[in-house]
Amino acid sequence: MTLPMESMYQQIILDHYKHPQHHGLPEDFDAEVHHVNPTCGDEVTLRVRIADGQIAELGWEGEGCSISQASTSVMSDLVAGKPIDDAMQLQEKFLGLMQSRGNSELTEADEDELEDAVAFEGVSKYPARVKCALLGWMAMKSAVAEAGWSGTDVKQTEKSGSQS
Amino acid sequence: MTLPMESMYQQIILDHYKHPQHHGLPEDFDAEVHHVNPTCGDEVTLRVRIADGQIAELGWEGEGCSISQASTSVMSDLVAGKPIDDAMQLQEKFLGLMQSRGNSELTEADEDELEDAVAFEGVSKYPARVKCALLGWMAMKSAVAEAGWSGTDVKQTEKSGSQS
Amino acid sequence: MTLDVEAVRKDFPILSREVHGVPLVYLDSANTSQKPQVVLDTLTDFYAMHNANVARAVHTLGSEATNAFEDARDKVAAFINAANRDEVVFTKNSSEALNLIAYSISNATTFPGADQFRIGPGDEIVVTEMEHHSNIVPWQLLAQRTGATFRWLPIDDDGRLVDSSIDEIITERTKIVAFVHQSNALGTINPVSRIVARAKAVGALTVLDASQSAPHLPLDVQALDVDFVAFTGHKMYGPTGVGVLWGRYDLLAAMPPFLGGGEMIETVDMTGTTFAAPPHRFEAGTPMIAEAVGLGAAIDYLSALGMENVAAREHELVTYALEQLATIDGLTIIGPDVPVDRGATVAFTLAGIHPHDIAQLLDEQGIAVRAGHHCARPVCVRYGISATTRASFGIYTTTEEIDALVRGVTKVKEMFS
Amino acid sequence: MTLDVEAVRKDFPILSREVHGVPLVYLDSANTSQKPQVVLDTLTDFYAMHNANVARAVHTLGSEATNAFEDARDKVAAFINAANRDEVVFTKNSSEALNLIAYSISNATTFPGADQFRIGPGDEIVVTEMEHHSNIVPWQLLAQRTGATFRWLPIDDDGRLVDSSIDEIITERTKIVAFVHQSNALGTINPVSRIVARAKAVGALTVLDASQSAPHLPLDVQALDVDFVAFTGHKMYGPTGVGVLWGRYDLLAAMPPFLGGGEMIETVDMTGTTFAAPPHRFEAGTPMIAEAVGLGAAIDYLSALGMENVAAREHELVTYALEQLATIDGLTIIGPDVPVDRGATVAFTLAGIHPHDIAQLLDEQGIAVRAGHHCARPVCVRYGISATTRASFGIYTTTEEIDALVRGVTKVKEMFS
Ligand SMILES: Cc1ncc(COP(=O)(O)O)c(C=O)c1O
Ligand SMILES: Cc1ncc(COP(=O)(O)O)c(C=O)c1O
Repeated sequence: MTLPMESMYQQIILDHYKHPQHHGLPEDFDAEVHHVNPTCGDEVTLRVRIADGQIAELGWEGEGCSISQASTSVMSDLVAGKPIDDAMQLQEKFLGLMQSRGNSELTEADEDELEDAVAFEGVSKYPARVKCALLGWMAMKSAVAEAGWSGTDVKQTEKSGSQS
Repeated sequence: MTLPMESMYQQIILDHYKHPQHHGLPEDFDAEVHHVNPTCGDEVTLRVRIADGQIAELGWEGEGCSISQASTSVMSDLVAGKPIDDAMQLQEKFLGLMQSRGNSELTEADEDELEDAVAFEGVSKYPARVKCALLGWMAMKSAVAEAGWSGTDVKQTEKSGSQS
Repeated sequence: MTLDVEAVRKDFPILSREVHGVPLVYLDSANTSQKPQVVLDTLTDFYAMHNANVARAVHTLGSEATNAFEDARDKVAAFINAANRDEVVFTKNSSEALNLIAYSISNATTFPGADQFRIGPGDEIVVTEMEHHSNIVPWQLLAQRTGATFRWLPIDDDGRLVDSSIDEIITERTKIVAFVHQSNALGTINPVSRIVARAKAVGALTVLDASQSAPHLPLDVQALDVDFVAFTGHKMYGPTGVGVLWGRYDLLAAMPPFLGGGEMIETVDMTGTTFAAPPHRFEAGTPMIAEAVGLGAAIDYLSALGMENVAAREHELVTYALEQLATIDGLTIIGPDVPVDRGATVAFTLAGIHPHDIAQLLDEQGIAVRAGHHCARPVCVRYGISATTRASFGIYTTTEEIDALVRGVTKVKEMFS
Repeated sequence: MTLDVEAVRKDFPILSREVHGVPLVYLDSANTSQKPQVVLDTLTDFYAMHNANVARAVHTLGSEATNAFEDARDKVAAFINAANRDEVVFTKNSSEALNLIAYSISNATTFPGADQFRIGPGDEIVVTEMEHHSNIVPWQLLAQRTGATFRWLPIDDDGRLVDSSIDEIITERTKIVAFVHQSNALGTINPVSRIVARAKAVGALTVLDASQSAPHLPLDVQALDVDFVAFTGHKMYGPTGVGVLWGRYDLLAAMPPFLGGGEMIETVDMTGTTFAAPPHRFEAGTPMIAEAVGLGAAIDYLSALGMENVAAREHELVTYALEQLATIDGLTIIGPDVPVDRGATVAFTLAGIHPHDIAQLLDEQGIAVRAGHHCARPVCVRYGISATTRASFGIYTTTEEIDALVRGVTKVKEMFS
């Protein structure tokens, strides 16, 4: 099937959907969260273990559309093993991308940092799908918070995401 | 002052306003009613005396715009001394005229019957003013009913007048 | 007479649009319909030539605007065969119409002289499991406000009401039965007379949610014999921002007011207020004037087509769509899978592929369908699914568009295989 | 920068209309304003190119419609300097916005966790004697539902609030103070900071009815320091059928829902429902999509003119009008007769001639003004009159039109003499 050039379904997304990374729930964890996107029923259960200010381990299980599942997979790849501060910065950046309504202006540096997550740029044009792409990222953020991290350097911006 | 040909303010109306007929409340009466047009504050107090199925006597006092006062005056001239049934038929006819939204199709016979009341035809184009023109007529109808007349040959149509 | 679909399509400017470089195939009319040019022209003409506030003004524009607005009320009344134009209340949408009844009923608790509408603990409100959220939540909230009990008629595996439940659930305790005429999630057309007969037998008020039937079937409120009917302009080729509550005059005339404000009063005093007769009692503030006038134009448009013809045409479409979709392996219809007592709205699932992905990939082929729970989440819960994909048709839908849908779904399957 | 009125007038198609064979002089903008061409074009473009339901759709049109609708919310938020776009709730008009607050507060009585909003016997709701019915009746009905007491700040002979009453009437018992920013009946602009300071001192919520100020003054909800603000699209050069409730986010987030239905929920279950965050919690059903988008266009239009310039221009107009009307013998201004803390709305009586006759005869000369109690009947009661004639101005009003009014009134006097 040939899709428009600007298809939301980049090959990277389909690959992650078919071969999700960090899939499965680790036995050893500091926090588990279960997030649901009430408007479409997407679900993710996610566990993290924190050590030395880092996300030492992260795993998840979920159900839902390819966007939510692939995005969770991409997120896992990006933040597992990273310092929490970096993970939160990435989360911020991804949130910004999703809220851009198709008008993001990613610098080359941003693209380098976001890696595969850049593939979700097209989602930002579809307000109804933004929550799908954010599901895993929000779960990760909550899990880290629940595990005891209380960084304050990253400002609260979820509110403004409620339009979708 | 020159007014458009189709002015609502026909000379007849101004004449009745300046020289109201049957003005004043008779001492001897069977029923008195007080009607108010809540949207514009027009008021009329009206007394009737019924005898032999006729409106033997009718008088009124009021306050309000020239349309409400002149219409009450015209109505008084038309129905005083008439058989109740005729008065009710006239009331029906005038109500129909007022509800015509400027599209009345009066026959010559109608015009003969309605006499000066035909001058109010222009009012029907102004929904907000229709109630002014009807105030005295509605008061007359209530007063007659209160005085004990219970004719049933004239169908209830006030409901459909509530649009204005 | 049959519908000339090609002529109809020419009346809808948006249908000549392309999305993603391909012509638009709009199969989401149950969500909102598109608008014919005459509705747009009516709005523009109203604002450019006759705009004024209604009822309050004595000047020419005010009279023209009032006449246009009240003419729209006449058109609605004729369209649904109301006995009396004053039974037609303009609201902002169906949801407000349904909430209006629910709030008027709880207001009866403290409103002098409205005893006949009071409900409380021990009383029951009955809906169905296939309702739109707009015909669930207002009643749940009413139950919360009054202490009454909220109950519902269950649905069976085919997407129909469980017939035996009608007599079981609707009992002497039932005060209100609120149900959908045609389900937006399943396409099911409910047995109105069966339910109304039972409700009348127990003395309950009946509220019909006609949001999905008004655009598609001839609607005769007297023949339906219900007490209240709600529907919404934007689904019947009219503007957004306008809906209708129809109610029996004697009920409306006895019901406490809902929203307070300008136009719904008889006289206001700092120490107490009296209220206007229906419909104005329920129309607080400046109404959706242009929108009502635009709805009137949409109704004229539909009436010229003839609602019998519209219904016949859409029956053909759904018959064809059910046949064609049945050829797709792994596709399951959610709702009646035969074109009997059902409207032209078809929801389905596809094994292993999430509805959001289906809808999105269809969109990339120019085909607009909806995916989700369609604001009727209990239906999804009932069938143990998180969502469905829904294609819904209207007067401008062609069989070629249904073919495009079938091709599109087949392509999506290939992509995810 | 001053307003180029001639350029503005060219943007309003209706201003080239004639009535009764003479050019229209529209002096009824406080009732409803006229609409610039850009608002009409925005509506047409939306319906003809981007129409779809919002929030629910994953397809292209749905995304375009949602973005357009949410952009309108951003525009409103910026226009009133809201701290957060999610503080902007779309309603059908001001009246619904005010009722929304009143119903949310009575819903707190039975809504779990909403104790902070509960009111009952012994509590007081305070309005002013110059309120529009839409800011009186919702509170009278709330008092009826909850048993709270309804009170008001009186007005003096000049059409201003009696200053001493502010401290007397607003007391520790007061839970809500609802008042108008600019009176539609008198033109008075109220001392917001004075009232808010007192309300805050006693811990009462403040509700500002900005229906008549939003179109005419720069509005900064943070500087005004109130809790809620209501205004309406049709008076600010936007479409009918759309209004705005602005509220502080923390309050909106804690308040019980009002209308129930689609879009205002988080998740619906037959056995219980949870609600979305603001603003969606308060936007049940399909919103007035095109109308909000049209309001956005009106706001862009106003912002391009500059609200400071609009206010300055209208101040000139009212100064001129008060001067000119003062030359007519027998004419009494109802409201402040000096151009201080007042907007460009002038009500008057003429000895011996009923306002309806004045307005009607002005109409026959092409001049549209309003006559009546202007949905603020207590003002008429206060001054012992049944009605006034009211001329109200907007961005397109000229001093020549005020001259025409003065000539017109003079002619009416002659006719009745
Ligand atoms: C001061 C004031 N408040 C409230 C309203 C009500 O606005 P709406 O009729 O749009 O609800 C109006 C105008 O009608 C008004 O002038
Ligand atoms: C069956 C049904 N009822 C009620 C509604 C609510 O209509 P609205 O959103 O216009 O209030 C809808 C559509 O959204 C519907 O399909």
